[in-house]
Amino acid sequence: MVPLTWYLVVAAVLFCIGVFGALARRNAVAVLMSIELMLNAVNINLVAFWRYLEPDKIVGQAFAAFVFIVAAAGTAVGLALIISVYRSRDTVDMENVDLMKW
Amino acid sequence: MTTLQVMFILLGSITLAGGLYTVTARNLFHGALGLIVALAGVAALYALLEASFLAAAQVAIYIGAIAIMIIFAVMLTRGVMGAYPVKDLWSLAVSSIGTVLLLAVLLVTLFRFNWPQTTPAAVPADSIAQLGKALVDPNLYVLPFEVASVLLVAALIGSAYIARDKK
Amino acid sequence: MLHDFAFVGVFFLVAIALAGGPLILAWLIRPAKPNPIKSSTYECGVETFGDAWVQFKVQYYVYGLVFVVFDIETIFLFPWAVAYSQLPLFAVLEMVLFILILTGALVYAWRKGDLEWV
Amino acid sequence: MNVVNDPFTWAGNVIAQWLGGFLPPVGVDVTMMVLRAGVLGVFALVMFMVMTWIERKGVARIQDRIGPNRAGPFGLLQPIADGVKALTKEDITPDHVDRVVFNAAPILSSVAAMIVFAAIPFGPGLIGADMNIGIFYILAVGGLGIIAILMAGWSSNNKYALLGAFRVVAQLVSYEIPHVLSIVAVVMLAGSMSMITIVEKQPVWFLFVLPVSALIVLFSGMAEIGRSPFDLLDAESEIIAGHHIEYSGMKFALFFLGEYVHAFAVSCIVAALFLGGWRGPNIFGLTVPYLWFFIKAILVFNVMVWARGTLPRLRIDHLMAFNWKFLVPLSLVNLIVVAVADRLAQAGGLAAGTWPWALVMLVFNLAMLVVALALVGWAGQRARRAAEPREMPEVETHDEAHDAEHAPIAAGAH
Repeated sequence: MVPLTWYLVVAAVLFCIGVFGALARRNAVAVLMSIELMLNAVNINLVAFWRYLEPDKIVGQAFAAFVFIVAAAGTAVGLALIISVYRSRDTVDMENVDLMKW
Repeated sequence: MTTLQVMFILLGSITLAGGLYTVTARNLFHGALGLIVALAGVAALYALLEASFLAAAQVAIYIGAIAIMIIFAVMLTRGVMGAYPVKDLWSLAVSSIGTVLLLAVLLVTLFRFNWPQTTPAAVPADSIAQLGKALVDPNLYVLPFEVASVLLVAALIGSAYIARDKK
Repeated sequence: MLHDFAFVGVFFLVAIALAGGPLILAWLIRPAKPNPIKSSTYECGVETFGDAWVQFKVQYYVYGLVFVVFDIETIFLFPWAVAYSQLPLFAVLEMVLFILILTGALVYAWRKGDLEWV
Repeated sequence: MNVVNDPFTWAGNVIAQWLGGFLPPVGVDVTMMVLRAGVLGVFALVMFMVMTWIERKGVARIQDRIGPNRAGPFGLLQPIADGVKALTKEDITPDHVDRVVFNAAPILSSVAAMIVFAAIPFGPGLIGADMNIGIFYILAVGGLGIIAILMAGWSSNNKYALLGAFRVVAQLVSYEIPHVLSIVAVVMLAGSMSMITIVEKQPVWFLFVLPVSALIVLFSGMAEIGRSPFDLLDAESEIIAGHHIEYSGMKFALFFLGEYVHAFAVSCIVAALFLGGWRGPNIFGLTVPYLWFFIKAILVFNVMVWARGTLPRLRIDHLMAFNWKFLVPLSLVNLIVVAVADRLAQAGGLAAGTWPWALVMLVFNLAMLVVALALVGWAGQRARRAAEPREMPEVETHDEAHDAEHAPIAAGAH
């Protein structure tokens, strides 16, 4: 049997990859993809906890399913914003989108 | 080392490699394909955890819907064959140091905690039906479940409004 | 259960081999005489102009949006459908409510003309 | 008798026993898995050839032609000749393509179609993997083909390919919704997503219990594999073959393979979900489940061929309207009606899976269908009446007539 910690390590590394992408990339779509990675890392944790700690209760699976919803809603709105910004400002570079900065 | 462990290491490294490629690829479309590989790897990890329903849902939702939307956005925002630079070296250094620090903190916490070492109980045969019942059970998730549908409708109305051509 | 998924994994690899095999075989035996005309981008024989990027309609994206909403709906419908025969009546009605709320999304998109192909 | 009733399990046992003589249990297990996967995959490839032959013969008969008749008896060897041709054809890779993605796309396209067969129940116990998510697995994996289309469209670096990919993907994802929603109704009545259980729960075929679902699954299934009359995928006359414009030789053949294998998979799904799968009367005391399944799947495929030979190609706006304004609302209503009707029938003391129960469901379904068609008729009349006094511009009406004239010719041009 695979130890629980292995899953947690993979999830932690995946989460950090996502954090790095969100911080280092300039392209808004790339940042959104990094956020998807982070959400997936969280989901791995939820499912691993469900499997190893309480397989007879359904909590972990239900939470993971709700994360799916939030991820989908977030992506939909995020991409709509990106497309809208691209159409009005002709860029998807996060550095240039500073309308709300000051 | 058992077969399961070998499988886990294989799938875990595929997932992480896909993720790493996603955030480092210069070409955004290739990055999106890396994301798909990572998502498929996560689905395989779910299957390894015997969460069969979530594994299929991961493929159907993330790869079948969200990844397609992302690729649409890549193409709509002039992503065709374009190279996208990362930020300047200074902020690159800062973000990598920050990430490594975060990872160190996470791993240290993770290994200091005393996780139960026992072999987990078997997954009940009707776990999918259980999930279905829990979602409409007033004592469990019926409220978040109905709120989720409202959230989805709100997301659709909002994003359709934002993205629509305004004449 | 794990055994079944292992089979799916094996089948995936075998399918890649079955699809890639002919490709490699064809690569070995087919002729290869490229010339600039052959390997130019095909546009019905007319000289290619501009790059492949043309302005695409946001329409495609809006269809994608409606699709995502309903695709998510289905992942919740499936476990419910599996449990359907064991559920009390009010649980069935809760799911009907869920479907009706999401139908609101369809009605909105319809009324706003997002479903028209223009 | 067992050899005839279930030759595959029998052969599997024989081979496993022989392997067990000199391999450890794990080795036997892995070898058997690879063997089963290989047999299933090769079966899919052979079915690809059979499907192309049936389709060409069928369409030819509809169009009063003979069809392939040179290679072998009845042209049976024609698919092999086609295969040899595809193998030996020069394969042109244009200069500006993204090579890795360009080559991976056809492979992914055919792989996505092939691995669906892992969960198709050819007989009791005769299934690649009887997962508890069977049908959901099929739906999820089938969606991978969409990624392949996007990869092909993007990597070709050709505006027609990209445009075609966009259009196709918009069509495919749209039709996935009614497809999945109608299958949910089946899962509801079967109480399981396992394909084996779904077939076992059909003493009365679901075709009679859920006729509306069956029709929607068939239509949307045809749309999802991009078959005529939904074949905007390769609308040669409009977007010059869409995303496979730059593909030639074996790579094009792989896309073609994906399309036909997927078509057969959809036929199998319809046969398993609605036509009682492997159920059928005994022949001379033999049950031959796999034979019944095969006959049913081929019959469904013939319906598709029939539709292709008969109907002109839909215009893309009509195609989208048909989906979003008819199929999706209908499948949502269908889901609710099925849930309510089943509860009512069970409350009336009719046990699920019996003919009286099926009759009640059938009546509800037909009533729903009649109301839906009446609504469509009413909406159509209103639209026509609204359009008449305004005098449509001359150009547009002319265009429509033009399209309608040429579509059948284009559709039969393969």
